[in-house]
Amino acid sequence: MPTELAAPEVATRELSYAEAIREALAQAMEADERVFLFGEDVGVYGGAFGVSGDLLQRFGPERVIDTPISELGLAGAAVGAALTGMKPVLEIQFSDFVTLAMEQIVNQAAKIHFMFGGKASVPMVVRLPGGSGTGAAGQHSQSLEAWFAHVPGLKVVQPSTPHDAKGLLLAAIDDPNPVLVFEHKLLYKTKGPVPAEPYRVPIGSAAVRRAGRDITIVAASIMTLRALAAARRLAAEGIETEVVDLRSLRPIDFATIAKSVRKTHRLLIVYEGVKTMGIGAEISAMIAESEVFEFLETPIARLGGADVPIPYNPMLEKASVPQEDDIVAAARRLVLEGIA
Amino acid sequence: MPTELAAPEVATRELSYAEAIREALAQAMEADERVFLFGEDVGVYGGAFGVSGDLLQRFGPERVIDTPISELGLAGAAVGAALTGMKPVLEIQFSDFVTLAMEQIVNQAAKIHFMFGGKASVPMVVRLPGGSGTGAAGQHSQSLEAWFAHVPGLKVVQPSTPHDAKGLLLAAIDDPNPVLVFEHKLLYKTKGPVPAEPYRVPIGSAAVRRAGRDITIVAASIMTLRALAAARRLAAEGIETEVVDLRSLRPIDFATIAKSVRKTHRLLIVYEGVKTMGIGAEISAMIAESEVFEFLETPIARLGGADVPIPYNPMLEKASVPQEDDIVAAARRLVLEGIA
Amino acid sequence: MPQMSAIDRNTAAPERPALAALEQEVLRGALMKMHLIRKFEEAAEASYVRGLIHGTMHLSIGQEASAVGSILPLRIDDYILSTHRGHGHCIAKGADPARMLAEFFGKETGYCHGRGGSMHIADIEGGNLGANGIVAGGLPIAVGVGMSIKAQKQDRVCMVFFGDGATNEGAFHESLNMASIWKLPIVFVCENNKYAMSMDIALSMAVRNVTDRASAYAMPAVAVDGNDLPEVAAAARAAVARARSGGGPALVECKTYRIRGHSKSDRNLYRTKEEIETWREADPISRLETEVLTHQRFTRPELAAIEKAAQQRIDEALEFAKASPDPDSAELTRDVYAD
Amino acid sequence: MPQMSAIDRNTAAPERPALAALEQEVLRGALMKMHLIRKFEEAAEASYVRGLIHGTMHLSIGQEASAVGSILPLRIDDYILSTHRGHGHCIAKGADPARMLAEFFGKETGYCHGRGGSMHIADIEGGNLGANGIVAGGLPIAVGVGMSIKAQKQDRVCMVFFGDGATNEGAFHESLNMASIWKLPIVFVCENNKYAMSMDIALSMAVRNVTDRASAYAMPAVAVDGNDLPEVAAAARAAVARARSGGGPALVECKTYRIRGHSKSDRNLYRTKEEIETWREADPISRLETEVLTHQRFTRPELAAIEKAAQQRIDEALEFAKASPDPDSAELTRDVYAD
Ligand SMILES: Cc1ncc(C[n+]2csc(CCOP(=O)(O)OP(=O)(O)O)c2C)c(N)n1
Ligand SMILES: Cc1ncc(C[n+]2csc(CCOP(=O)(O)OP(=O)(O)O)c2C)c(N)n1
Ligand SMILES: [Mg+2]
Ligand SMILES: [Mg+2]
Repeated sequence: MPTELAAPEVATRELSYAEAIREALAQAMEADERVFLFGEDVGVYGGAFGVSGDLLQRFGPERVIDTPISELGLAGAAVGAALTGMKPVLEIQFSDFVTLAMEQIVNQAAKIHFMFGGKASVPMVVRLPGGSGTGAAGQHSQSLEAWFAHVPGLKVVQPSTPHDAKGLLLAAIDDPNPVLVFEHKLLYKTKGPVPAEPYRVPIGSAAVRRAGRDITIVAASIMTLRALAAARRLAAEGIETEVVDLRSLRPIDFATIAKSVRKTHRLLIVYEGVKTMGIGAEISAMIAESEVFEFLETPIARLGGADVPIPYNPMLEKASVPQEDDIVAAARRLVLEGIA
Repeated sequence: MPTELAAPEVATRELSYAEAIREALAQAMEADERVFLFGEDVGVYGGAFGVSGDLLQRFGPERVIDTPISELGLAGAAVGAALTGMKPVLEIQFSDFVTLAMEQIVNQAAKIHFMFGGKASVPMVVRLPGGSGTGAAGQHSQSLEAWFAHVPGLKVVQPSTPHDAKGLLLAAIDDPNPVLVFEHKLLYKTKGPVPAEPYRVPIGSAAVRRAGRDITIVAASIMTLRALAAARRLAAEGIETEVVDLRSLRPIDFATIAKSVRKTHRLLIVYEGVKTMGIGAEISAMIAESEVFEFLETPIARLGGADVPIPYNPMLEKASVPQEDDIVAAARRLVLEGIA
Repeated sequence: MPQMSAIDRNTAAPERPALAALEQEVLRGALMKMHLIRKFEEAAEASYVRGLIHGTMHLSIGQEASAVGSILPLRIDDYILSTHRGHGHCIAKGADPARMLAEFFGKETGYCHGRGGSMHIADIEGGNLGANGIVAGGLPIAVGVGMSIKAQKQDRVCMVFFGDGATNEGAFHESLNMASIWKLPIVFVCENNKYAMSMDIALSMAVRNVTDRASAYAMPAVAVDGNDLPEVAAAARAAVARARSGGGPALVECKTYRIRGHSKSDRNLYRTKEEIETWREADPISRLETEVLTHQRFTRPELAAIEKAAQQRIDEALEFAKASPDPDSAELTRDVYAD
Repeated sequence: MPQMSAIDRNTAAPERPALAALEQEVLRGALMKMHLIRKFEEAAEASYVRGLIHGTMHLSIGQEASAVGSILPLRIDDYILSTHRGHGHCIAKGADPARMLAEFFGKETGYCHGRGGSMHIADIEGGNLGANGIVAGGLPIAVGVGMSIKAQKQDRVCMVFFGDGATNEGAFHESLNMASIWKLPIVFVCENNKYAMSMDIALSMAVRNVTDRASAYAMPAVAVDGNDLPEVAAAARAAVARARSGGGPALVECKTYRIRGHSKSDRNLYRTKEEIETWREADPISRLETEVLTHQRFTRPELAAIEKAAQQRIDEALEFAKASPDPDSAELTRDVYAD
């Protein structure tokens, strides 16, 4: 019988996703004086999404640093600080603005360890609030994480729960490599159990959030929540869905996905980024070139963002990324009709 | 019997890939005074790879414009000029430097037509020399085209022959949308037939470069040449390879690929960009979610760049992207052993 | 010249040149536009509070003189490029508040057919090449517009707006440099409202004025009281004339203040109530009204009539926006590509 | 002080202060390093011509005084960030030319184990945080290094090199601004060699000097003859002392000239032979040698011995590079990630 898997910890204390991130930052800063947070309006404003909150008051302006609006310079500053003994955490106010910082992230941060023959490393973390659903339109709603999954030298994570938001961020701060943490704006206020002590969620491990035998849904970030809601509805129709929360986009936990698909023989991948060249393309291709291919009974289906900049109008905005109904429909189609 | 398909034109005149691009630029500038070329060292230097050559002498400094080193500003300048009646062609000296210009290309150029409700368009062209093989190491050898295939509003092409270099560039200049043309540094000196008169290669159409019944190789840019060389060797072993030259990465000509795979039942995708999240992921996923899935007899194989920044050492550099031998081996493995 | 008797004029103190330079109908138009902007934003704000508008918005209440004064010397065929705080620029350049509000409401009748929203309103026919959600995003675009004007040998001018915070972006630097070396017909208007979101300009740059940055590009620059419409207009007029006549770009810095929070999430933690109050007293609309009354350019009833007409136009705009249809969801991917 | 008799000293004209400030062993070291750089690059060039090196290279022949003079006041634990034209900085900071040449040859014994090549040589132990293939790429990194030094309360300094062309990148602007507002211990050294590839600085910026850009950041700046080692050293010394003592960043502009083409593809179409010749006469090495001879700081045989020692070291380096093993292709993806 499929069940919602129990949360991995027995914690009963609930925090919001934003609070969990803040707690991770605070614990990392308490434990290691090399850690600092910087970015636009992370200090006195408390962060555009309130994530840093009172960290300025608690850690002072030398460790919670308000900056000018200079994304490229800030990313470079993270590289330089990381290269010389610090552990910077940079907040890019909206992930869309990372377009200004690609040079430093991709040409410098990702490559320095390799290009310098392993002689230096760049333990920096970039936090990037992404995703649509806030009515902020085309330049403030993108899901660009797939780009970074294409770049050797980077790690990319995308937490879907408060628990993982804390644990992945702490793991990212520990990591000796540049790690991008794509947070989701709509998740900041979602609540969930979060252990009080510091803990790590390993980068590169997916989580089976629900067991099922008929179809595997691999989802990332907020889509995990929608997939779980869809799975509950599908269960009522007799379709037992296994939901895998991707969590890490680079590296991808192929073993967990493959294991699930071997069991269910069907795969639907759900993600918010534009479908074409989104993370689902890679997962589909990994399965299609592996020995799991033989276990597939149906085509591999992807549900991703429509081929459109995120529109302002709320109905259009919703229509541009997968919603619960879309997931239910796609899963049904795959299980009942065998088509993607 | 498989044969090398005849070149689509009966032209006997041969030009190099660089000369073909220069001819396209010259013909576009002759035909339309709105067209101009700008970028770093495109004028008196003749372009870092000699592509613009004598265009400054022929068209003068108002239409062939040497610029400061300001990639973000230049991309924005292309947007502004395109918005107000011009048809700018911007050369980014090495495609790696587009990392500095992502904001203007992705947030502005790609979205303006949509965000403004169709009221304005951005007919700009960006030429980007990409690829490895010149010993220029990690920051001058990347193949980043896949990123742009993820962005609605952009078009992306990648010519493999002098013929297509000219025809796709002229089509790009005609196009009312922003088009990125990824050229390959190692192709600039390759020669091939190029009709003298202006002509267009439609954006969004792949080309079957060789017919075969045993396996389809979809390749892009220089990999098409390597795939054709591999196909000749495979033919000697009795493996008949169909080679599809992708040419456009956004939009992808799925129909041509699907038709070929329906015939051969096997698919190998070869591209230079990093394998993970490279263009092969999307092609594989498109096939795996389509009805062509049922025609597949083997997994879908991808050969892409290794998960590494491009190394400086020439042997490592070669080992980091697919070579003819790798293609032969992968095709053999797929056809003879049925594994990717 | 204003229509008043010689006697009236004699009793009043002489007008300062910047005000005297504004003809009566120009001044009336400017007052009307400032009111329209204020009423527009108040209506938008109220609609947001009532849940009729989603998303966020960046209000320019208190900055109306900067928008209207800067744009006053522009012709209809001149271009502007605006910012996330762009309603003022848009209305000043002549856009229809009804279609703007419809855009705010996400309606098909909006300037962007509901696809863009507040941060992307563009009025191409009116020469507004668009608001921009990216800080400093319009600056490089202005360079291209300037190149385009020059290449087409037009006598147009491009005016690009940006905030104080935007001047810390690399795009600012690259754009001013290119505009200067190529002597492009661009007027750079910095609306320095003292803060970039929560970042005090005194903390974000080591110089006092944005104009202190212009010498790096050998660009003429002038800072003005941005809440003083006649001064803003005078500075803009000089810069526009210079640009139009081939003299190259110039920078105008309007020192102003945003009365509202940065956006809807702002709790004003970075500034004092007193500071806001001080600036409220420097309200650009009432300041100008007081002055024109003093100089008897307008009577109180005339001013009231202007304000009322503005309010009425916005009221109608609101009705239009509310009554307009939503976009058709079936047309989700319309206009992604031009053809 | 140099070891010469009082009589000798009396017959020579007095040394200018910048030269007098350099102790004998410092001066010897500087001369040695300038020769090492010159010989290193000549060896690299010759190896390239003979097909022993692939790729391209950016030679700094003619710019040695700028590299060596700037770095002279630095300590071993100070940091530098270098450029695509970075051999000089690397040697000046104390790197081993043998491991540098091995890197050029793509060998496992090279500084980057053959992974980086000329454009990415880094000597982390020696405080060289790396050359950079991206124009202006090192500038934002320097900001972070400065933040790091400050946060760790070290008395180190970070010196970042960049060309004239780099100052048109947005990264330049953002970096100087942040360094200035945060008073970071950074010395910005612009090696203005008049061209960015083919782009004459007179065409790429509207101001004459890069120092003219410093006022935008309220940053002290000085331009010096970059082919005059003592002057460069004096300017760098002042800037380094200021930065080290908490005085904040400064900009030093070294006016110099690259004698060779930009890279291997350069046909010198953008400049005249005469211009190159004029600058060849201002060769920083022979200029300094002439001066120290005049002042009898060194004898001709002493100078010849320095040059010979440099040549010998480079000859040995070349042998080392040639004899070194290639990387193992099986280790292609080694060091992509740290663990
Ligand atoms: C590239 C970029 N970075 C950050 C933001 C988020 N943001 C929007 S407005 C703003 C402050 C801008 O300040 P300023 O330029 O002074 O304009 P103002 O809001 O004061 O009018 C910030 C940080 C953005 N939209 N774009
Ligand atoms: C971002 C970026 N744009 C362009 C280039 C290509 N490029 C390499 S060096 C160079 C000229 C740099 O000029 P300058 O900064 O003056 O340094 P110089 O070469 O004169 O030492 C150019 C255009 C690059 N490497 N990086
Ligand atoms: Mg501001
Ligand atoms: Mg230079």
